Amino acid sequence: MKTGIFICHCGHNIKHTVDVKKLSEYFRHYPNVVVSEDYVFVCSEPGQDMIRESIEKEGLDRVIIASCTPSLHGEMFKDVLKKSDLNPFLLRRVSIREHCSWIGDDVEKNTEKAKRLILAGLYSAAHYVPLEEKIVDVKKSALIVGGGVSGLSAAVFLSRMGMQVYLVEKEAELGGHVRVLKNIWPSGRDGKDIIDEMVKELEGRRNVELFTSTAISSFEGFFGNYEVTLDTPVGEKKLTAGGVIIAIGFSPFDPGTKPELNYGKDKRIITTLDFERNADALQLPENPRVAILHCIGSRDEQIGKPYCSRVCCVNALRVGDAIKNRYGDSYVESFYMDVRAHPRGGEEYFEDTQEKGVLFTRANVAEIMPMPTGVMIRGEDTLFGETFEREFDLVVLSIGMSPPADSKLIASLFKVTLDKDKFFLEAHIKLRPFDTAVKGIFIAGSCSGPKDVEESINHGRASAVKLFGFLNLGYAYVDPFIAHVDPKRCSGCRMCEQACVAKAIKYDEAQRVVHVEDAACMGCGLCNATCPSSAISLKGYIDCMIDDEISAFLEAI
Amino acid sequence: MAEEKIEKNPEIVGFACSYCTFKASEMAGSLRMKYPEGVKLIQVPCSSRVDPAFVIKAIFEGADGVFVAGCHPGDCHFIKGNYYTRRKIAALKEMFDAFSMKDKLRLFWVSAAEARRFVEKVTGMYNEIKEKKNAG
Amino acid sequence: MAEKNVLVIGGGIGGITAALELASCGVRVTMLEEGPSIGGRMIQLDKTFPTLDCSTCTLSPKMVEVALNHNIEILSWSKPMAVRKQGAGFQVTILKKARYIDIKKCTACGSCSPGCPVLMKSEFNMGTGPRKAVYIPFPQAIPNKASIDKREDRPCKAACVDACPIHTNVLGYLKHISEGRFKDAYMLIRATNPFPSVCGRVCYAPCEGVCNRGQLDDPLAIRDLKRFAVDQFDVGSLEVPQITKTEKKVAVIGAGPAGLSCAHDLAVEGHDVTVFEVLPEPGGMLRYAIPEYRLPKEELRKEIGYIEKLGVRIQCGTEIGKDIALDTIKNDFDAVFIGTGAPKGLPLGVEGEDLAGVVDGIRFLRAVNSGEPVKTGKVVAVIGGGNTAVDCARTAKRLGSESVKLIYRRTRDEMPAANEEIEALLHEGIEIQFLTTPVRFYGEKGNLSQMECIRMELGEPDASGRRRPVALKGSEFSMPVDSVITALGQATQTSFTEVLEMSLAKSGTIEIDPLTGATNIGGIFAGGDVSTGPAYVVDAIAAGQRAARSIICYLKGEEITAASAKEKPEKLTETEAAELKIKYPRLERIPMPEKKVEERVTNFGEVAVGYSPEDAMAEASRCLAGQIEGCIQCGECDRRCDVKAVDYNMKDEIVEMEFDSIVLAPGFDLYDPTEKREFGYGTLDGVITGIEFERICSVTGPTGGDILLKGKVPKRFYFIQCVGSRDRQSGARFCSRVCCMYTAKHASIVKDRIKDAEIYVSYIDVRAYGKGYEEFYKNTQESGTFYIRGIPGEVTQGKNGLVVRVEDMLSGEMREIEVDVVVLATGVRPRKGTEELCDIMSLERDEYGFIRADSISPSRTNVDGIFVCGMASGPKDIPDTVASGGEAAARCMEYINQ
Amino acid sequence: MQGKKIKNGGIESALGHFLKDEQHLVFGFEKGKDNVSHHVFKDSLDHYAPLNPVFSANGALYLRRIFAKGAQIVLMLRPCEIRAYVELVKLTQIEREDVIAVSVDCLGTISSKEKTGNAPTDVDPLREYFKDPEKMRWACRVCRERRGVVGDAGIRIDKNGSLWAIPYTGKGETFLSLLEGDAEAVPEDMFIVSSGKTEKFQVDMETFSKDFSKCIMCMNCRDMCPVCYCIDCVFKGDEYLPKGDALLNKIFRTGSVDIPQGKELFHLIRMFHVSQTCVGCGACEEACPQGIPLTQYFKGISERLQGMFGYMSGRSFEEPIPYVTFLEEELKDAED
Repeated sequence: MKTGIFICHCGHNIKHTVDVKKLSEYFRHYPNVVVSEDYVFVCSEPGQDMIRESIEKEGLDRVIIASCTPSLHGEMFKDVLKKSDLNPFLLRRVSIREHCSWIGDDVEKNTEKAKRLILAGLYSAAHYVPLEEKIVDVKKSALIVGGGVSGLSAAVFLSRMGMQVYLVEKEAELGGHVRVLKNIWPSGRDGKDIIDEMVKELEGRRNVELFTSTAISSFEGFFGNYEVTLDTPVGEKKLTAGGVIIAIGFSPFDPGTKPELNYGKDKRIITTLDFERNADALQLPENPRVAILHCIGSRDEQIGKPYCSRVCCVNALRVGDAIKNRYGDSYVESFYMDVRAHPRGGEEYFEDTQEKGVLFTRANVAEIMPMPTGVMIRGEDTLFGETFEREFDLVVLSIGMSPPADSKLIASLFKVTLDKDKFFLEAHIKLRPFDTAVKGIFIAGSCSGPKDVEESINHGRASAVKLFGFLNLGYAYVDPFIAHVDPKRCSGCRMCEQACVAKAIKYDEAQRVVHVEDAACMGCGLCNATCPSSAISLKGYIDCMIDDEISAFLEAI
Repeated sequence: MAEEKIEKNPEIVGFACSYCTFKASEMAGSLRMKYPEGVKLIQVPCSSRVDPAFVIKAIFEGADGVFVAGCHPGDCHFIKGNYYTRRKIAALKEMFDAFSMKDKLRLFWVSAAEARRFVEKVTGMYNEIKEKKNAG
Repeated sequence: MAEKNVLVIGGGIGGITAALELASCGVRVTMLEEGPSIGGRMIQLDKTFPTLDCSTCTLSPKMVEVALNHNIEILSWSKPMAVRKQGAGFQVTILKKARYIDIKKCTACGSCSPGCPVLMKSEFNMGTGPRKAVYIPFPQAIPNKASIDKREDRPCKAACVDACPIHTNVLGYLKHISEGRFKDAYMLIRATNPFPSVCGRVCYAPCEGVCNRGQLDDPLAIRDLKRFAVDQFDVGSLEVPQITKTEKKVAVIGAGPAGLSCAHDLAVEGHDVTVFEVLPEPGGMLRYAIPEYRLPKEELRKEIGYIEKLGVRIQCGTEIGKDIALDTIKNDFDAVFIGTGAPKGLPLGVEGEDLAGVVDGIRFLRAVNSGEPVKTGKVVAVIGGGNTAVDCARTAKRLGSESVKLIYRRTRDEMPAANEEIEALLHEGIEIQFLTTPVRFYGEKGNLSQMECIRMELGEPDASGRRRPVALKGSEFSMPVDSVITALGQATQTSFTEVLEMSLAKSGTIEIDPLTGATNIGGIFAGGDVSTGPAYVVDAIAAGQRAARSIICYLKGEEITAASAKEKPEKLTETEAAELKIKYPRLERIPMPEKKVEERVTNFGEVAVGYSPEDAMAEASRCLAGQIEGCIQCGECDRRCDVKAVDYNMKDEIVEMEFDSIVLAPGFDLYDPTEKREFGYGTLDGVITGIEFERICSVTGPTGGDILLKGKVPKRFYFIQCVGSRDRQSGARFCSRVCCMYTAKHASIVKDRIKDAEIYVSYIDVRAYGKGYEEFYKNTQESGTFYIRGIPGEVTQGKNGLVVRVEDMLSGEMREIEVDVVVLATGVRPRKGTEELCDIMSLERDEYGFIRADSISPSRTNVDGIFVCGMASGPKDIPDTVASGGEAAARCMEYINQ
Repeated sequence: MQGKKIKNGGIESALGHFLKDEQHLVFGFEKGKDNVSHHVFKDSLDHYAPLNPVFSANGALYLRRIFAKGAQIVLMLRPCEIRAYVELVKLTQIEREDVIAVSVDCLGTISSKEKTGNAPTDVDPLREYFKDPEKMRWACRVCRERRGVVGDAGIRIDKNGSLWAIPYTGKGETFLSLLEGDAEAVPEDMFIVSSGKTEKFQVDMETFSKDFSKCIMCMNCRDMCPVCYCIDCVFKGDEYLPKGDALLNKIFRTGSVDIPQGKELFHLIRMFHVSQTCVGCGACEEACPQGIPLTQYFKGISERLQGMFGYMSGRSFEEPIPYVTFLEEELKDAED
């Protein structure tokens, strides 16, 4: 083994508190070290040249750079190795700046620590092997689960980009909840038009297959090559998809589960969804009295729905606005906790609705009682602290969104996780809202939490572009730092398989050992730490590397 | 002449996950925060990579203390890794407790921004162990 | 698919998302960022709601991803100037503002910033803390390179720096003093000068002579300000830097300013230095020639003490050539520096010079400065017109002589002594007899009694350019004197060099390469008076430093190179001066106070008293360089940069690029609540905005993550929501969508860090609409934050804090709550420059100035091919911004693949 | 609870009948001339003994990697053996399809290292014999589960000394169907009502080092441990116990290395590896030629570590091994 050690002064940053000369001198005589130099800026052009020359002249097969923290200049130094035809993964960076020269002032102690840190790099690098960024073939096709507005927008985008699209909808008709919305706020468009436009485009494309009344009966395989079996009305259909978008939407909250609302027992008590569907058919007196109740099935811990459904305040405003537009002299009162008119234009809409005469009462409604003359609402006004009873001709319940009825089923089929409310869980709630823990499986729309139409379209397209980015080349790079199984050592206990978050480990029934699907592995190393015989190991962080680093820190020298 | 007491400095080995704690340690360095040089870090992609065997090995190689540090629960870059870490390291701590050496092993959650917290945690650990070591 | 190019404007999370998505789809992305680093607003956040995970943790990997992505090119400090549609694509004119740092060379080592004397408000910290003019905005910056915030050209030519033999950073230390950072000023002076307290007193200040302000009114009192900075700091408390020792030994001969400066620089480099001095104490002329009233010995001792602290050994009482031979030294040491000065006084060469009562000025001063009992007569004549002559005369006066006269053969105009010294002399009642020279001394019993002089007149100029004095025949006259002190100049004493056959000039000075200090003998260097003949302190220091630099190279075995040639001090042209005169009205120099004559002539106490801090700041702020905002090009960063990445002459660039589509993500600003007088922002201490509070909480912020206001931990907090949102008065009817949640986040951060904090939140509606938000809000409420429905009427200063008057709409009662901090949850506004951006792209804006976007396809603008994402089209939280970034990327992909 | 009271010779005749099938096997104990030992019965159940008073090894050890297709095996073993079997099933080391695991109440055992001839083998004399608990192995005295309540079915001994067969799973029902008679309510009170309890294990490193100083690193303890299932042990590699060149390297680097090296390391790492699966049977100690009190340590540690997660090895087929699962809200005080 021929190791080259390059110790950076970083101007004064390292040299100031670390005796770099002493270090380079020390390692110059160390076994297997053929070059040990210190230099003012190893990262500068001449510094890089020095490394390149040493590799070429001395035939180095390991390069250790002791300088700033590895996250800086990492790629640059790798390039230096590449340019000298040395595998870039034979580079070891040792941080003697952030982790040594900057954290203490004592030159002697720092130099000793730096020596140990470099030694750890040296020991560890001895176990390095050349690694390659592998390439796996991926199918340029997508399975989209759910034919609502999110799924359809994803499908439209992907089909326009030339991908093969399979869209599966369990209902007979595409379009989901949006299809019934007659007047979508704020654009005022008819939901049916939006849906029909998208469906028409999809139907006209050769690279799209739409499956309605269809269920997914099995889902196997890994990122880039998922094997899917569909249960269609015309029989079983097998297909291969490179990636998946789950866009199965939501279930409207069923107010029937709250008996005090008396929903379903009196036709004068309806939901916002009922109102959207049948507003024209409603039979109301001349100057109707209408009550609108916010937060039905939301912000309600008692029924296990502690979350805010995000869209219902605006839905409630829509109802108030519509009634006021139709019956100028109506009495419309909205009972709310907070008016969350947050979307773009929402606040203005809220103000306009108030100006049109809709009353907003901050209240807790205790009961809704159908009476012969009207529906009685009893509650407490939380601003004035008074209880009230008022009679209305119509009560509209602004219902929230519940997780899709089959979220559990779909989650277990695709081995992805649900959150505590049974919506789908994002890999990161803010920065990776479309990813799941499983590579190549994305989520979009309301299935990960309540969203309005605009947001759902947004989501559909955004998750689609993400999927497209993964698959568009027809191949994908695999990070080299992934787990690897030595089948001779594997006992097949499947502990790693159970623990693996990415679901990248697969058990081979015949051989009774596991193997790793390279493309799916995230490289966390949990499997390695779980395996008692380390038959599965994480490349770049194998046991002997870490064990030797420990030794380097501690053993007598 | 009174014998001069030689102060014994402990050796602490820390396992730090790349995404949170190691980042915090980088920031601690770049903010020129000070902590004892007896604290040395081994970078792992995720705290869940830490095999309890590493900890045991470090102790038998002569470390006075070992810590495992990762992202706060729920913030793992690998989504769930640190929940497994928590189970394993908690169990190992229980085992260390049975051997009356509980204070040698610690588990920290330090996010990438918590440079200060990182320094406080490691310095606190170092000082406590140092005190014990020098007490006899 | 042919390669497509997309321009993404804005490097915040929206732009980052769009860029990464596009890049992953194989598109070449150019990302324009107006500032020095991408990261946008999100990187400024301490934590993000509702998970309270740290913003840096989540965002910085994304930023790194952008930096590493081969399909993305980041242009920082850049913005579009013009956009023209060209077919389906766009031609864009981009302004790349000069960074003044070569990013190819910069290694982000951070050495530059600490030295920079210009403090500016940190944009990253929202002005809650300062940053330097040369800076890396935050540790995770991408690109991780320094930038210099140079906004205008310096009005003056910094002639002072060029005039100074050691290139003292005059601009820099004046800037520090003008802003009250006296210690920083001192350290900056110290960086290039091991004898600040000496130069602050006795330097001949060539800087002042060329000071460009002198062309407008008066030159700056540069030396006196140096003296002021020095007085603010005790050299004794200066910490010795960490030095890595080398194995090399260097001998320095002569402990004068040249030798000690050389020793200083060599010691810092880690060399083992021994200084040999013939006299009993180190300091050379500084110690033995300059009188106490000009340079107190104690000051000098401190400066030398520090050099000793660096590890330099000073061996006094050792004469080279007598106690040790030069060749022995050459053999025992790896290198040698000779700085023995010019210790011999020149004889007058007239009859009677050997009489008792006629003394050589140098010897006279040395005796006085050594504390030997020196007696001068009642009537004293000092011969000469230089500083030494003046020193001798003033010293004689202080020793009690009744009449002291200076005899000079030319006129006042030709006197080489410093003008203010002559002024002081006259002030102290010493007469000068010009155009006179002694020709003979008479004595009785070997003691001086009379001096015969001759009158002179000025003839043709001589080689030095001064008019040669010519004796007027027959003008001889006599005057009675008790003592005569001759101060006609000095000569070197270099006979000890003979053993090595060192080449000497006719005058006896050692011949050296003036750029490196090398003598004709390898390993031996020389400098200062010994090679130039008598000169000034600062020249000697420069010579010592120059030789040290050469010795360092020599010991490394490197080629000895000359330091870069000195620029000539430049004057303002007349037009420039005239323009500046208008711009900067006349301001007279503030004189440094001196002791009264009666007080000073009786003793050796220091004459100059020194500035008061107020006067010093006022005087320093006259400096023309200090009149501008941003970098003053003082050169300190350049001096500190080992890779020479600084380039003050870099020019802004304008480039033309073609793109297939454009994605806009310029982001947002926060509402400035100053106009909301009732909340007291900007007038009451303790009223801050949410984003300022965010910075105060952050580890990378000004307090390192401690919640501190004026150094104290506040206990009582009041958060006011909807400041500048849902508010017609401030022109914003819209809801800003993030303030409710960031307030809840702030409250929970406070609860977490200050356990006994008292927290109130005023709200209209709590809009916790996102995933996990409601639960987060509930938690905040349950962990002890008081939510009050209603927005306060006013915030006033009370006795023990700020008083918030608010009507609690739930209880109907009017409350007055006393708190330490009021945090205003300010709403969102379009980013400054959005209007201009829209204008050059013909984009429509909505009534609030946000970029108008389609309601169903929210990334579409009125121009086909230009898409918008993030807050630019209206308030969004982070998940919505990320979603919109993705959506914009999708639209953009469709557009460019049509 | 329903079960079947076993008539005299009921087991023998039922299982004897079961063995008629070529593919059927019974793994239990055989009464030999002067000893009782593990035995696999193939054609008949001659000399079958339900109880074995001597503990030499844990029978589950022999079951590892039984993936036979078509064979049907009935295990008639001690609860500690069945528990080890259950753990091995979770670890995919045994195909559960092929096995019916019946745990038989254990009245206690003596060590194989003792004179074994004088311990009785039948239920009643054995009950009498172990009235003095000092005669039992320490592992049995403090056994967490001596009742036949684990596996697919159990054989319990009631107060009168009669045997009862009780099913716990579908497979248990199959076993029960082999027995004659009808199911009836099982009496509430059995002979063994509860199990032993160890005190919370506490030791210090000094004692530990002393106890293990005799270790010769023969690794018999590992080899005889029923749940130490790895095909390839980490201690075969050089990571923890350098050998050959790796050892030489270490010696050159550090000056000297104790031989045999890494005793403590070996035992502590193994202790952690089996911490969730150890059934406390004491097979390791039986195997130790040096008489190291291994059971104390391994049982002590594993009970503490299992207790943290409310886990008990071998109690159920469904409980996942704690290290491969987690709860988001747990171990709040784990962080320092």
